[in-house]
Formats: sequence, C-alpha cells, structure tokens
Amino acid sequence: MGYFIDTARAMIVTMRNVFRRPTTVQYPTEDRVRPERYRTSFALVHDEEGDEACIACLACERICPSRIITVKPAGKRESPVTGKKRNYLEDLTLDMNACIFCELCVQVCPTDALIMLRELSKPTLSREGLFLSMERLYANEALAHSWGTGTRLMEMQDPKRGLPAPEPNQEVTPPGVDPIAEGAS
Amino acid sequence: MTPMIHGLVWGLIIGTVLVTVAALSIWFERKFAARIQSRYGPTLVGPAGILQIVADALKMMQKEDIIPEKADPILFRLAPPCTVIFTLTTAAVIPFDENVLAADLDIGVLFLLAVGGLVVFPVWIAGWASNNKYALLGAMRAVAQGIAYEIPLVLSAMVPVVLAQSMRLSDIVSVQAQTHWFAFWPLGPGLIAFAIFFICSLAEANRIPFDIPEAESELVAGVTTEYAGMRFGLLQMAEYLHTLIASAVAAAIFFGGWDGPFAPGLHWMVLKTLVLFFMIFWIRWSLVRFRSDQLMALCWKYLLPLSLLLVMASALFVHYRAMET
Amino acid sequence: MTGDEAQQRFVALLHERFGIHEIPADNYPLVDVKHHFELARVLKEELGYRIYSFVVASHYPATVDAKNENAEIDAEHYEVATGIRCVGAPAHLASWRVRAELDQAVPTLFPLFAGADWQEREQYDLVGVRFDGHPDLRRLMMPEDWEGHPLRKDYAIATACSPWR
Amino acid sequence: MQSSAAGVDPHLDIDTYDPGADLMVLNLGPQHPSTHGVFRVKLYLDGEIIVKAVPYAGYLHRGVEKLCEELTFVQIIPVVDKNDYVSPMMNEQAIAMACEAMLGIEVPRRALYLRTLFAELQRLASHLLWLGTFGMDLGGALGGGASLFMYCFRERETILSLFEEVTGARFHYNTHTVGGNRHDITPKFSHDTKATIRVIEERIGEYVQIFSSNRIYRDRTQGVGVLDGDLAISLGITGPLARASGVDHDLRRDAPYHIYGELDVNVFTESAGDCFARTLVRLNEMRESIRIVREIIDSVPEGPILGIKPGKSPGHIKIDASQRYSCIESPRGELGTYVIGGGSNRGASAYRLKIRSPSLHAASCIPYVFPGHTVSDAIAILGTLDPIMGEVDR
Repeated sequence: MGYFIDTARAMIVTMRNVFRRPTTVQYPTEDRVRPERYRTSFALVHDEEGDEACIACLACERICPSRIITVKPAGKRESPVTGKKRNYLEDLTLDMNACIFCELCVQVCPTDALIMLRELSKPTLSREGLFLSMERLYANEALAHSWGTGTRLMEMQDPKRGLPAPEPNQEVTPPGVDPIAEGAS
Repeated sequence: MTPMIHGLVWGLIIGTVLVTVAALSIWFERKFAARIQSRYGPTLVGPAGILQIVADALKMMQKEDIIPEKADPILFRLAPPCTVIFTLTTAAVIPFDENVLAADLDIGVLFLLAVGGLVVFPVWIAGWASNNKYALLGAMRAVAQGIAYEIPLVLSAMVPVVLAQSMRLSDIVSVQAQTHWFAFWPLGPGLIAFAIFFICSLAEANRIPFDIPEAESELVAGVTTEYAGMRFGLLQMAEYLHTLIASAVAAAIFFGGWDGPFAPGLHWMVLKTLVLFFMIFWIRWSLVRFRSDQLMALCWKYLLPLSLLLVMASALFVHYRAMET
Repeated sequence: MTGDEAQQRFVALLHERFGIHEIPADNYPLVDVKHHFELARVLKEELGYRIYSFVVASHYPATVDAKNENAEIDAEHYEVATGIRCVGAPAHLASWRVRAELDQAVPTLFPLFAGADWQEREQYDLVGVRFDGHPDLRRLMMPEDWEGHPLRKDYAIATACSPWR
Repeated sequence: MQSSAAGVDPHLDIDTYDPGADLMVLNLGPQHPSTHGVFRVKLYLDGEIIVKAVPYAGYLHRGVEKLCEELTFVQIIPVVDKNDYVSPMMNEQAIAMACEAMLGIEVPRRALYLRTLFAELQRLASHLLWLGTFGMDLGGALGGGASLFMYCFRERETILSLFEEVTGARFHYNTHTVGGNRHDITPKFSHDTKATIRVIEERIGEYVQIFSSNRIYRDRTQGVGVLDGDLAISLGITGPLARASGVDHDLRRDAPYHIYGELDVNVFTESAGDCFARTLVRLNEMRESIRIVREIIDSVPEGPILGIKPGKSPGHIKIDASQRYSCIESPRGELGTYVIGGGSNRGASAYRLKIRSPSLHAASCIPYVFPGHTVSDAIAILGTLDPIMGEVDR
C-alpha cells in the first residue's frame, strides 16, 4: 500500500512541475542574458586616442598556462595618432583550441589591450576556425566586451582596496626578480 | 458480411489506427516528459514538433543495418518483427465499440493473454541472438519477469471473466454496460484486480518502474543493446503498442469499454484507453525502477496470492448473487 | 585536545621512541626507513590515527657539485611522505618523510591501512618507488605496458608539436 | 544478498572463487552509462551476483601533477580547476591554501568569507549534481530518475549563474589565487543568492518526496553497499561517505580553515553505512550548506580581497624547498594538496605537487563493497560513492 501512496506523491510532484515554466533557453533563436563579467572569446582593442593599445610587452604570452598566445613585437615606431615613439605589435595569435578561459592574460595586460568578449563566439566547423589571428582579434573589438580589463581586475584585487588607511604589513609580498623574464627556467 | 471479411477489414483499420496512435504517443510522451522536466521537448519539426516521429522514423530507416559479426543472423533478424506481430495480434479481440472489433472470439480473454504471453519469446530470442552479455542479462531478466507477471495478470483478468461469466470480451463489456463497471462493482475486489492487472501490464510491457530488462543505467540498453536502425525502432514500437493495447484491454474489462453517457461508445472507449495510457506515461516519468529480485518478491509474495484471493472472492460474489435472485 | 597538543605529542613520540631530535620548521620530520612501519603502527594502534590520508613519493636525481662534476653531493633517491590523521577534533595530521635510495624499497603500510593499496600503487606507477610487501604492486594510472615513471625528474616529456593541433 | 564489506580480500586470485572458470566476466565500462566518466570495473558474475570486482582507473589520466611541476603557482590554479570538475573552486582553494600556508600570507577577511561562501555554494551544487545523476542511475535515463536529474540540474544552473555573475565563468572559474580571491562579489550577489537558496531549500523537499522518501527508492538503497566505518577510514575515505558509516569527522569542524572556526558547523552522521544513509547525509549537508550561506551572506566584511600585491608575471609567487600538506573538506571529503616547493623557475613552480583526491580513495572501496550484490546494486553503490573521474585519475 505504501508503494501506491509514494507513487501518488511522486506523481503529484511531477505534475506540479508540468505547470512550471520551462527553463530551457532555445539557444540559436534566443540568447541567454549574460552577466557583465561573462567571458568567452578574445579581442584586441584600440585605446581612447584610436591607436592600437597593445605594446607587445609579452606579459600575456608568458602567463598563459596553455601557452597559446604568440606575440611578435614590431619594435618601436612613431605613433600615427600621438606622434610619440612606442612599441607596436607585429602579430599576435591566439589559439582557442586549447584556451582554458582563465582570464590571466587579460589581468596582466598593462594597457588593457587584450580583453575578453561577452558575446558568444560562433561555433566553427574546423579547428582552424578557432585560431584567432590578429585581424580577427581586432575585428572582434566591435562585439560586446566583458567587464574585465587589466586595470579593472588589478584594481579589484588591490590589497589596499576598501581599507581606511594603508597598512604596512606588506612584507610578505615577494616582488623579486621575474625569473622567466630573465630567461631562466 | 462474412466474419472473415469483417475481421480483415476491421483488423486492418484497428491495426493501422493503433500503430499511428502508438507513433503519436511517442511524440506526446516526449512533450509530456519534457514539460515534467522543465523542458520544451521537440519543437522544430512541424507545429509543436508533431512531425518529430516522422523524422525519427526516417532517421531510423536511413541508419546502417548493423548485425554484429558474432550474432546469430537469422534469429537476430527474426526477433524485432515478431515482437510487433505478437503484440498487434492481441488487438484483434479488443472491442472498441459494439461492432468495431476484428474478431469477437468466444475465448477472447484467453486468446489475448496467450498471444500476449508469446512476446517473451522474441525478447529472449533478441537477447540470445545478439551475443552480447548485456543483452543476455537483459533477456534473462525479461523472461523471468515476463513469466512471473503472466500469472497474476491472468488471474486478475479472471475476475471480470468470472463476474461476467463469459470469456468473450464483448460480453464482458455489455454486462458492465447493463450493470456496473467491474472496477467499482463489487467495490473492493474489482479495483484491486484492476490495480494488479495494471501493474502486471506495466511489467509485461517493461515500463518503469519495471523496465528492468532495459535498465539503461545498468545494462546499457538491455536486449536492444546491439540493435540499430529500424530493428531497434520495431522493438520500441512493440513496447508502445504493448502499453497501448494493455490500456485498451484494461479499459474494456474493468472500465466498461464503450459504456458511457451522451457520446457514442467508440469515443468513450478511446477516452478511457488514452487516460490509462497517459497514467502509464505519468508513472514512468515519476518513479525509479525496482531491482529484479524485489520485482520477483513483489510478484510472488504479494500479487500472486492477492489475485488468487480475488478470483475466489469474485466467484463467491457471483455464487451468492445467483442464490439471491 | 587542541591541535598544538597533538603536535607536541607527536613530536614527543618521535623523540622518545624513534630518536628524532630535530624537526625542521618548514618541513615534516625525516624518519629512518626501518622505522616507517613501526611509526605508523604506533600512531594507529596507540594514538588512534586511523584515517589514512596520503602518501607522496618524490624523486630526487643525483646532485653534483657545480664546480666538479664528479663530486656527488647527494645520490639519486626517493623521498616518501606519509600522512595519517586522527578521527574527529582536532583532526591532527601526523606526517613524516622517509628517504629511500634508488634500489631500496619502502615497507608498505597496507597491513595497517587498506587505502595504502591504491595510493602506493599510484606512487609506484608515477614515481617508481617500490613498496616492500605490497600485495599487488601494479600500475594504477598508466597503461600496464607503459615504460618509465612519468613523475621522475629524468622522465623526458616529448612535446615536439603542440598536442592540441 | 547483503554482505558486509568486512572479510572480503580483494587480492585473492579469482581462481580461488572460481576454480572451474564458470563465472561470467562483465566489463562495466570504460564506457558505460553509469560510470560517471571513464572507469572500468571488471565484474565476475555468478548469475547476476557479483563474486569479485576489479576496478581499473586511469582512463582519464591527464598528468595534472606533472603539469603542475612545469607551470608556475600562478598558472596551475586554472589548470587544477579541471580535476574535480563538479566543484572546481575546491581545487583552487586547496592549492591556494597550501601556498598561502607556506608563504605565511595572511588572507583578508573578506576573501575568507567569500571563500567560505563559494565553498558552501559549490558543495550545494555538487550534491545537487550527485542527487540528479544518482537518480539517473536508479531510474534510468528514460524515467523518473531523469526527471529528478533535470530538476537538480535546473537548480544547479541557478547556482552556476550566481558564480557566473561574480567570476564571469560558469564552470572553470579561476577565481581564487594565492593570497585571496581574484573577483569581488557584485552588489546584487547577496540578494540573488538569498533568492536562489530559498528556492533550492523549497525544492529539496520535492526531491525528498519524489525520491528519497519513496518506498521504491528505499528498497533500492537500504542495506545496499554497506561500508564499514573502520574500513572506510582505513581506506582514507572521508566526507559524506565516511559520515554515512558513522565516522564523526568533518574538517570544517575539526580542523577549521577559512572562517569555519567562527561558525557552528553541524556534522551529520548516519550509522547504517548503506546507500540510503549516504543519501540522507548528503541531503542534510545540502540543508546545512544553505544554512551556512544564509548565516554569513549578510556579514561579509568590507575590505580587500587579496592579501598580497597582485603580480603581473607568472613567477611572482615563489616557494622555497619546504613541504606542506594542506587540505579542505570538499563535497567528497578531504581534498588536499601536498606541495614541495623549490622547483623549476627558481621556485616559482612546485618541485612535486600531489593532489590528494577523495574520489580516488572512494573508488578504492569498490573491491570491498561490490561482492555479494547484483549488477543493479553495483550501479547504485557506484552512484553513491560519487567518484568524479577527473579527480580519480587526475
């Protein structure tokens, strides 16, 4: 007899769920609302003056755990916008095949040049389609950007953030020499 | 019209309708299950995805016809059509209306149960011929379950037979139309007999909570593990047909068949069948399954003695009612 | 009992019964390999450290003097760290290390802790240290016909091309 | 049918059980609907009764520990996310805590609160996923179990959306780092969390109705897969599995980390040690997680979330050649990290890093628990052990 009662109870629960709104999001036709910090694909951006923001400092290439970013610096040349001499990028490629979306490259970018996108990247039919060349990265600039940029993330992680006065207990910070920058491994 | 032509014509019509309803029921079940689970179910093919079943059938027909190298080729091919044929044959004696039935056999209930019981054989054949351990385990479970539950099924079906004092299905229905539906009269035994009949039908049709022979999570897909394409489709079809016919039989022998006010008899029969059919779906998407030994315990320890008692009780009821009048 | 008291008890045990007088501040005590099993037994049976927590083997290649390549400072060896824990508060973890030379086997803890079965198999598989008396020292993670032990420092990683292409 | 786990020797040769080789050998896996990944158990069956079970791990071995020796401490945190992919933040916390302990970094209060909050939400999400998949194991992919599975995933998705709001990712967050957290919570996080846990708390009652208080469910799980408490801890099994066997042990209470020392964590134990006891323990833990989240969600202090200056280079965390084991209570038990510092890159990488995964210990009880049960029971037991294959094999 207990079986019948329990069965009836389970059936009531399932019937109650019939009248709840389905939670499915019909993906290609309707888009889920994605929060501000959502991160998917990558883009390279221009700074406020309209110049390429990337200064080819190699920070993203060094920190990438999957080692998928390749930066080729072009050396110093005069900026067409401001006229100052600065470093430029010759090529930057990003292989999304092995990206683990850790956001470390965005975090270390000193000029907020490399950012992630909020918009879903389109699926591709080939592995080459996931390979982001510099042209594609700059073309992605037009898509919706994620909240995170190097400056914002660094600001959020600032150890003095929200504290009333600076505290002098920073002796644990190992500033040290960056071994990888020196080529040691 | 000779009985033979009558049977052929109505058999063809009923068979076609049943297969169509079974096919549509797959669509309905998918939609219903989806709503239970907060999903939408098929939406793309046709309005509300109603043509999904056509798409599925086309897909299954296009699939490569795989027969495993080590399988027994003849038996492997034989099993899926056999399940559908045996299942569909039982539909011959179900009265949908006073005249809407293929063969009004005077041993209707016996025929129904005998042919329905045959379905165990193709399932065992399928499991054996696949030459796969999961299929074999599934077939072993199916046979054990099928044989065990056949007995309370037959005994609970005997209750209406005893009450109507006829094995002819149309007689059983007309007696109910004249008196009361057997599920509610005599109140106790009829309802319990219906419950037993319903449970055993679920077990015979391998529906949750008795889908132990398939048991995806344990036996991959049980007897159907090695089947692909339309052969698999036939096995699935047989399962749905079995469920549908079991609902129709239950509606006929316990719920008065075509008996009902206002509307023509056929409507009532179809309605009752579909309500029972819907109940089966509902139960399926609400419960987890038994373990095979618990299933056996349920059958031999509870259902069998209870159904024996019910047959006796209904016989006594008929006896004393006859003495009163 | 607090965690500190449990640690003091553990240190005292090492001191009195196993003759270990110095315990490095940033490291776990180094126990002689012949005391390995006995220490685990005492801890389990007398002090109630019944949860088998971990075993970590690590491989140290031979270190040589920077100036003279023939002057070997330390021979190639393994270090096996074991940790066991007591049930309930303060859940103190007793952990110690043993050093095993390259051809030396570490006694298994399987008679005391059933969990040593798989854990020691894993360490044998990945690092190559052998456990003496283990009932079933097969590979656990790598295929049975795998050659070499991947977590050894001399295990070469061949990455000629990017693996994801 | 029911056998106690004691007295089974998993190392006995199969010939002693089966001199005539009459038993059927069934390979459950590596690809099987219920192994929750790729895991293989070789079953020796007498009819449907399991006589001996031999598990084989390693099908998902990705060499994470070797990878951790190559990458720096900054870089490994997103990598270890992929170990226990059901509660990824736990992996991050375990690594970060080990490094913090070795460097003596003091993590800000706000970060500790966030870590506790995230840990409890992850525990809730992980147990929800377990409940759903266990429903699938018992009820099949086409039945009531699948309904429960969808319900649990529906609720779990709402938790993941909370994380998405904070970290920008649904699954592999990379939100903890050595010294604190990388992402601060947003202003509406607290409100959303309260709304979510209220819904989940209400829905847990539904799960109980459809599932764990159901007679069929109880028949399937009571007395099945009894794991002796002594054997469990001797195997190193901790967490809900051990607590269901009567081991009153929870690192959150017994060796507090984060801010658990200030909270009053209730630890639920059951004495039966069977699959049903494990269900009850996990359901209670879900309620307890909800309670903890509710208790601390409003008292998150203001302040920084990172205790050290965030570094721009991969090598800005350096650890000398010391060794340290540090562990947390993950949804599956004691998840620890043994770090030997002083590896390559002048100490920016680990010399050796071992991840002590509770799932591997849980899986190692299979040879003791399976014998004497049917194949159906084996699936139920495997389901309640809740091994995450990414963590078993690493």
